[in-house]
Amino acid sequence: MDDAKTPLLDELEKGDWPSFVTEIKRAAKKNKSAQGLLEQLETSYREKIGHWKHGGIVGVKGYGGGVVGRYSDLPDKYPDVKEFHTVRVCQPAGFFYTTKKLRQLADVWDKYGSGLYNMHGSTGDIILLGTTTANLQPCVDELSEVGFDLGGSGGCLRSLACCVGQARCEKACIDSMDIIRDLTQKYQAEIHRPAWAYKFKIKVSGCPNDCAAASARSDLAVIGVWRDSIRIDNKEVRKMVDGGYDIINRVVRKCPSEALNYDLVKKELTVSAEDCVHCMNCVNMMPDAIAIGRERGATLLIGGKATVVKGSMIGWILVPFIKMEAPYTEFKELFEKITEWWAENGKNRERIGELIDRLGYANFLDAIGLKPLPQMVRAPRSNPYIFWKKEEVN
Amino acid sequence: MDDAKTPLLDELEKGDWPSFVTEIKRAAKKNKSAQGLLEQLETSYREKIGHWKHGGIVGVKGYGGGVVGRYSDLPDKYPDVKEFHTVRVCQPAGFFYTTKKLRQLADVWDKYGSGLYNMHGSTGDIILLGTTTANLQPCVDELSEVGFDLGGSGGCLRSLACCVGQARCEKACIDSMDIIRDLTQKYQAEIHRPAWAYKFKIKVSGCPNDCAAASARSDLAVIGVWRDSIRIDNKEVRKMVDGGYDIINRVVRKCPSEALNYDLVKKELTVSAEDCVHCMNCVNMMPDAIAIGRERGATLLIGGKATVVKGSMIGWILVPFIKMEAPYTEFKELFEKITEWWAENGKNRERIGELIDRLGYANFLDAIGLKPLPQMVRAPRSNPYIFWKKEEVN
Amino acid sequence: MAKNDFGPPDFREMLPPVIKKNYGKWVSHDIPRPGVLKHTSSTGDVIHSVRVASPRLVSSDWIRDISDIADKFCEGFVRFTTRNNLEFLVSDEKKLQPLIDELDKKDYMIGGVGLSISNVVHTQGWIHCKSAVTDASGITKAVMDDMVDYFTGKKSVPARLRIAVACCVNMCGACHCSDIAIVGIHRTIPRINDEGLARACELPNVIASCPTGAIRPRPKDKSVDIIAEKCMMCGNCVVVCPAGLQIMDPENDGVSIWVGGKVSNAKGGPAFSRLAIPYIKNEPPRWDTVTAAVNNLVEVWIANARPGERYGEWITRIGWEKFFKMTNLPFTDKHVDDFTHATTTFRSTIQCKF
Amino acid sequence: MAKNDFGPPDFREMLPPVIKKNYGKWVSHDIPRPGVLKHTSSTGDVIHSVRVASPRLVSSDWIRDISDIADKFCEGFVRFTTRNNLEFLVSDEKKLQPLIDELDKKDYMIGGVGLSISNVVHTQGWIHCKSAVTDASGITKAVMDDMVDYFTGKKSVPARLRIAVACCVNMCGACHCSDIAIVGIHRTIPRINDEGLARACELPNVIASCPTGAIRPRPKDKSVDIIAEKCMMCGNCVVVCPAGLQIMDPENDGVSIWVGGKVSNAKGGPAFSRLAIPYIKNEPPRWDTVTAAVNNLVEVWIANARPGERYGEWITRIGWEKFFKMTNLPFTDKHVDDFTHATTTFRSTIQCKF
Ligand code: SRM
Ligand code: SRM
Ligand code: SRM
Ligand code: SRM
Ligand code: SF4
Ligand code: SF4
Ligand code: SF4
Ligand code: SF4
Ligand code: SF4
Ligand code: SF4
Ligand code: SF4
Ligand code: SF4
Repeated sequence: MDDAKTPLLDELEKGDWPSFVTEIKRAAKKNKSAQGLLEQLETSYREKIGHWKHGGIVGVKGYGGGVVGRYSDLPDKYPDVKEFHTVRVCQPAGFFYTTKKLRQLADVWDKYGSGLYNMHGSTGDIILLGTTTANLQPCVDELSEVGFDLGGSGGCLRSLACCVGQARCEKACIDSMDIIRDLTQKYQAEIHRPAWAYKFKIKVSGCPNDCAAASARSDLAVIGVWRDSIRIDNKEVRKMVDGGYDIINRVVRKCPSEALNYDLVKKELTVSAEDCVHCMNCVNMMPDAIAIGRERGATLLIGGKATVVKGSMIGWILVPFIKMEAPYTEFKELFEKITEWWAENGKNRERIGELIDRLGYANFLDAIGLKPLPQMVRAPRSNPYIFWKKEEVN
Repeated sequence: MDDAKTPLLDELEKGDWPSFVTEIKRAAKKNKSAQGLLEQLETSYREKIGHWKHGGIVGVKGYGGGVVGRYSDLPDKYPDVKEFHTVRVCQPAGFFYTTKKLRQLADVWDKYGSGLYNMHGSTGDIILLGTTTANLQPCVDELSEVGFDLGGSGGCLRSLACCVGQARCEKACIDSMDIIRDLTQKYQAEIHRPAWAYKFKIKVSGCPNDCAAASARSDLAVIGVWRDSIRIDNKEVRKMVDGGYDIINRVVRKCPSEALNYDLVKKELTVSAEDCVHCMNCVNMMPDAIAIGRERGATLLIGGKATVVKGSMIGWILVPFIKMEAPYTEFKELFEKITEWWAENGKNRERIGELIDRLGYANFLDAIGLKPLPQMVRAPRSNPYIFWKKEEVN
Repeated sequence: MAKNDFGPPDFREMLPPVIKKNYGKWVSHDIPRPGVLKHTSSTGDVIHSVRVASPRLVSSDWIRDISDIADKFCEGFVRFTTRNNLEFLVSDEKKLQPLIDELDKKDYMIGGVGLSISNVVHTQGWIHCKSAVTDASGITKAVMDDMVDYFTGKKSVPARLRIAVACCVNMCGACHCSDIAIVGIHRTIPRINDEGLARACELPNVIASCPTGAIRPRPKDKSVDIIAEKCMMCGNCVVVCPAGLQIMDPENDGVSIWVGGKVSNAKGGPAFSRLAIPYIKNEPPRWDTVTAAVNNLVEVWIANARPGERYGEWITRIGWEKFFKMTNLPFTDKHVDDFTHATTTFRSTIQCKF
Repeated sequence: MAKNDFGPPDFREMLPPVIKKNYGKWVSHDIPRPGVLKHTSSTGDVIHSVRVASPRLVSSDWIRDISDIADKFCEGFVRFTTRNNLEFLVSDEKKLQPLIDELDKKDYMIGGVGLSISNVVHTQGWIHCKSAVTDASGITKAVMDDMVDYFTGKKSVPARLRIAVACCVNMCGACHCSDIAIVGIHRTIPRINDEGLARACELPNVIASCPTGAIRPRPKDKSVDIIAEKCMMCGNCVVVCPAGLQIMDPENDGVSIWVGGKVSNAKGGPAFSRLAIPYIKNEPPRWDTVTAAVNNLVEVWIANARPGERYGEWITRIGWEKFFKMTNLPFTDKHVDDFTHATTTFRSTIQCKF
């Protein structure tokens, strides 16, 4: 069949980087919908246009989300991808797997779906790429039997994600994986049954390096930090400097708050702990000589999101320092107050950051019972347009 | 008379700083309206409220502005300031005076007004504080006889102002005073007969120190600059360094663009001219050792203004470098294009900066025939909300 | 018949001969003593400028007084600075000391040069403006009485410090870009006079004047309502419709204090002043609380800034959290921006000091 | 009967024993060879992680393949990174070289560690999304083919460089904060299908969806009009009303390229990516122009940045005017912001390079 030829996509099997086309072809050998995908995709490449559309709402029993419905707009030409819904399966925290679990997953998906995956989606889910409406329920049922539950989609708490944290990183100030695990278990209802006007995302990074990119893409970011002092081992410092390391230009002058001082005579690095803003640079640059502090917790940032509608936002400080110890009660209470206020006041498709922008950060803080702090702002307001409440004046 | 006592204002004659109350009292000895002002002001101090209001529009023949009408809201109590209009008299460029001119001014004002002045108003005018409607015309007539003309008020080009520039400053890259003089003469009609929807201000500073505060408070700021290289006299540098001057911390590390290098061995300061952003700091810090370049002109900034309505704006780069040589033709053409576009598109009480904000800087540039340049922005856009014109696409 | 449109006196006729001769030829300057500038020309000529404080609001007597002095020592020339100081320009160095002696004798205050706190740029206040929420001249006098030693150079400052005072949020001056700015503010919403509004104001203009959309029409009265929660007391509607709206409130009006702005491009570029103290009540005649607050702001800066470090530069280095701690000022909901660009002022990084 | 709401597999059951034992006890790491991390615990234990490139879109075969390898060398454990790479976790150092040999033999690509260009974070594209303006997987493949040496460590970079691709302005990923971001964009306004609109969409929702207020009702047809000058082709209305609005335009759709964003707090805090190239047309299958453009952006940075200097940090130091000069890219009207916070991006200082 001529249609089955994919000269354009074949070009993407050339080159050294692993090829997604090769993967689709491997699946296509066993699976008609994967073959359908390949063919429709070739058409997209030829026509420079996508061929997917929304259709009816699809889902599975007991869940309001977790499935993204998708239909080909060329169903007659590509009947095998007429329905091609994705299933968002919630990943284990930190993306760790036993091969047993992976194989169980593959077995179910080979049975009910395309045999294609995104490992992982940008939010963190395992994305099972493409199945029919009819197969959804049995697929999810069998997934549950091997221990996989759905992730989020729609106006819900989206699947949480985190960096590898204490599992394999010396910089982790908090147990990012356990936080995700605990919250995911606690907020199953919020994840699975969308009840809000738009999505809400939480991501956790163990330290300010933010390897989970939480501050850019979670409405509520939890970022590990310490509040005492970095620990400097000057023996190791000397070793590096004697080895020719340019400590002045790579470390001292790069400290954003001028908190570091290197005594050229004594060959001694010292820190003014109260001035350190915990940026991680010195710790990153000299991992054997400088370590994070011992009194650990997290900074919470609120409002991170992508472009739509008001433009991108990078999360800003909500709580400069919070202890994050299981069962994370303080955090949970705060999270619930935040989403309650958002649910009450938010408009359709309005993220928390946009709502705060619309109603005022100070009002939001007041509503959730937090005091305004200078750490929350880069700088205080420059315009004199201050609101005063009736009760503040005579 | 009890009313004439001013116990509150008397408190402001104490202390070492020269007292405006003393000045009002000096005038009040000879002038009833100054006495009225003193008394009404005492009332304001007692009641913590002003006592001025707008009334009918006042003016003089041939002029649409230059006078700010003012009426007491306690005319019965203070009949001498029932009408108390100010006359804005345009200052000579650079605020230089012969004592003869000052005395002539005082003679006229003693005859027709309160004998009180602001030397100078924030825009730069001589403010003659307080006269009656009836006295306006004769006052202005006699002022013109001694060589003083009105300044601007209302929707006009406001009186232009500048720093002392080449008259007494080694840093002046342009002849700020002559520019003001020339433009003021050329645009008499624009200054005197308000034809726009709001005010427009031009200020000129001879160099980036901006001693006229032009970038903050003029719609169009002209700020002198050079485009070749600062000139370093290393003999003088060495003298200062040998004298103990901390050139590294005060100069080299403070250069915002890392353009300076000091060779500790050779005791030599060098500059990477292409990296210098002309901030003036090194020139300011070492005036005997470092001088501005020789190829001089100005940077033009657009949009500076105070708070109302959209919030304050600091002017931003419109033209990175323009030669400013008499008769300033290029500048004048540009200014006229700018005000034409503004007059055509601006709403009531909308400054040029606000209009540009509303309609888009790129559209404005296009309208006045300037090419967009990276120097105009701190950084390019971060949102993907790009407008494309019909003629740009297929 | 009077002429029109002839413009101000030509500055070229206002210049002392030494300036005319050396116009554009100055090559360097120094500060031989506090309040005095000495500029040297490439021709070898020298001019001394003696800077003297002015109350800005002056009388004809004052003008004649300074003219007398200028006649005696300065060949009949005098100038004012962009911050309203007076400058006596001395061509003949021999006249410098006698001039200074005369000024001292007559109690003129010499200073404002170099590392100093120069004159305040301020506005009309209750002297002349209908919008004045406070009196700018009074505050200026009270604050500068307290700052005199920093003007004269008796005490020194790490860098120049510019104070501005504006009697309302129109900020006639450069309050929005000053090291320390004192700005009159309202704290209650405009009161509506239906009759005046109906009589004298255009409803669409009144409604459009509000930056926050807080005004809605009440057609049956040909008047408007103001939605209290949306009104941030800017007074803009009052400017547009003085007959129908009244915002002055002696009980609740007062001043706010802002810090860290500047206009020069040296090192960092121009910067906005930012809110330090949201409200201090009007306390004429000497605004003691305001004066003390400015004193505190100045002294903490002097004690902690590095040489050459302007106010905003200092705060940027130490961080706002430390600024509020060191100045012992409360940080409140008022400090958190909620106007158009609010989100750009939020701290989008974990970088902070605890 | 299936259970609901039980959550994902518990990570504690997914961890190799050495990680379980040393959880929270790691004290340092180094990079013994490109693509390999060695972490050391306070207990003295060590774990090696071998990072391998993944196409992200994988088949069941691939999953089984890597499982086989993990069974052989890694006690049956494997993990993925936040950028979709695969990590083989080796507890037994003796198995490290054999694992690497096997990976080499089977053509897996080892790298992405430390100073490298790691995997691209990208989105669905024509593979699955109805909003896709371009194909993210195809661009990723083409660009990474070109960047392979920087992934494997054969060639070195001054600092880590993160590339992201999003197929529309929704930017599902972290495009808005990436060193280099490639984003699909439209350049023509939505076309209106009156019948579909009337049938399937709520007019008020459609109108409210537009960030610029470009949509106005046309009640007689129960449809809308789009004011062309106000439409910036964001596609938001199309999401809200797919039946009535169509924006896909194969002739004019394409991608834009953005630079200088990041998320880590090291040195400077997180930063937005900013427009470098407004438009390149879609050129499937290998997007040659895009690939060349990214190559140019990367090479100029490598040649000029200081050690440790990330993309945005480099641009901040040299200034955008120099960036455009060095990369030989035109600066156009498209680069000048005109959205909500536009004025905050204008250069409010004279500081610039000519
Ligand atoms: C699958 C995924 C992309 C991928 O290839 O990885 C994805 C796919 C879609 N995203 Fe997303 N988003 C995905 C992660 C993200 C992220 C990244 C993240 O979560 O860390 C973002 C940026 C962060 C954020 O939330 O702002 C993101 C920002 C958006 C937006 C813009 C939201 C905004 O406020 O700016 C939309 C638009 C919308 O919601 O209508 C959107 C909408 C969509 C929709 C539902 C559009 C649609 O209606 O068709 C896409 C469905 C595609 C499909 O066919 O499955 N997606 N989306 C990611 C979810 C997989 C997962 O669950 O793991
Ligand atoms: C007299 C003066 C203050 C002073 O004591 O020096 C002044 C006084 C007034 N200004 Fe001003 N402005 C004065 C310089 C300024 C400046 C400074 C400057 O020009 O360098 C500014 C800030 C820069 C700017 O233009 O933005 C300034 C920004 C305003 C504004 C806010 C404009 C804005 O766009 O934000 C208003 C409000 C308005 O126009 O309605 C305003 C309005 C007013 C009015 C006309 C308010 C009114 O309707 O009563 C004041 C008249 C007071 C009176 O009784 O004379 N005045 N005004 C200054 C003019 C004297 C002169 O001609 O030399
Ligand atoms: C006389 C005056 C110009 C005029 O036309 O009247 C003037 C004159 C000089 N200025 Fe200025 N500046 C004058 C207002 C300003 C202003 C405007 C203002 O204050 O409203 C500024 C901007 C202030 C700001 O940034 O907020 C200003 C920012 C500077 C700077 C930059 C300071 C900085 O580091 O930010 C210098 C350079 C320096 O100090 O070395 C400077 C340097 C100078 C020099 C040294 C230039 C020279 O070589 O002659 C002059 C003597 C300065 C002195 O007083 O020590 N001048 N200077 C103004 C005196 C005002 C006064 O009475 O105090
Ligand atoms: C494995 C991973 C976490 C995970 O849970 O999967 C990870 C792991 C480590 N990161 Fe990361 N980072 C990982 C994604 C990130 C991300 C997120 C992203 O790229 O989307 C960031 C933020 C990137 C940004 O700013 O745009 C990130 C910013 C950092 C930084 C800060 C770099 C900087 O200077 O800005 C460091 C510190 C360093 O490099 O010294 C760091 C350092 C590290 C260290 C060295 C931490 C440690 O001591 O173990 C880990 C090995 C790094 C390496 O690959 O060389 N990691 N790291 C992620 C690997 C992704 C990949 O496959 O390439
Ligand atoms: S965010 Fe910090 S703790 Fe987490 S992996 Fe990165 S460096 Fe380690
Ligand atoms: S962590 Fe960052 S801020 Fe703190 S001392 Fe190190 S470099 Fe400086
Ligand atoms: S702006 Fe420059 S030229 Fe003008 S007085 Fe100030 S320092 Fe001199
Ligand atoms: S003028 Fe400013 S930018 Fe230029 S070299 Fe001197 S300090 Fe650096
Ligand atoms: S600041 Fe306000 S009150 Fe003061 S003069 Fe200007 S407009 Fe009038
Ligand atoms: S005072 Fe300002 S905010 Fe309040 S109603 Fe009037 S214009 Fe609107
Ligand atoms: S970026 Fe746009 S097109 Fe791509 S997956 Fe996300 S929503 Fe779909
Ligand atoms: S594409 Fe965007 S800007 Fe254009 S009409 Fe639709 S929502 Fe509005």
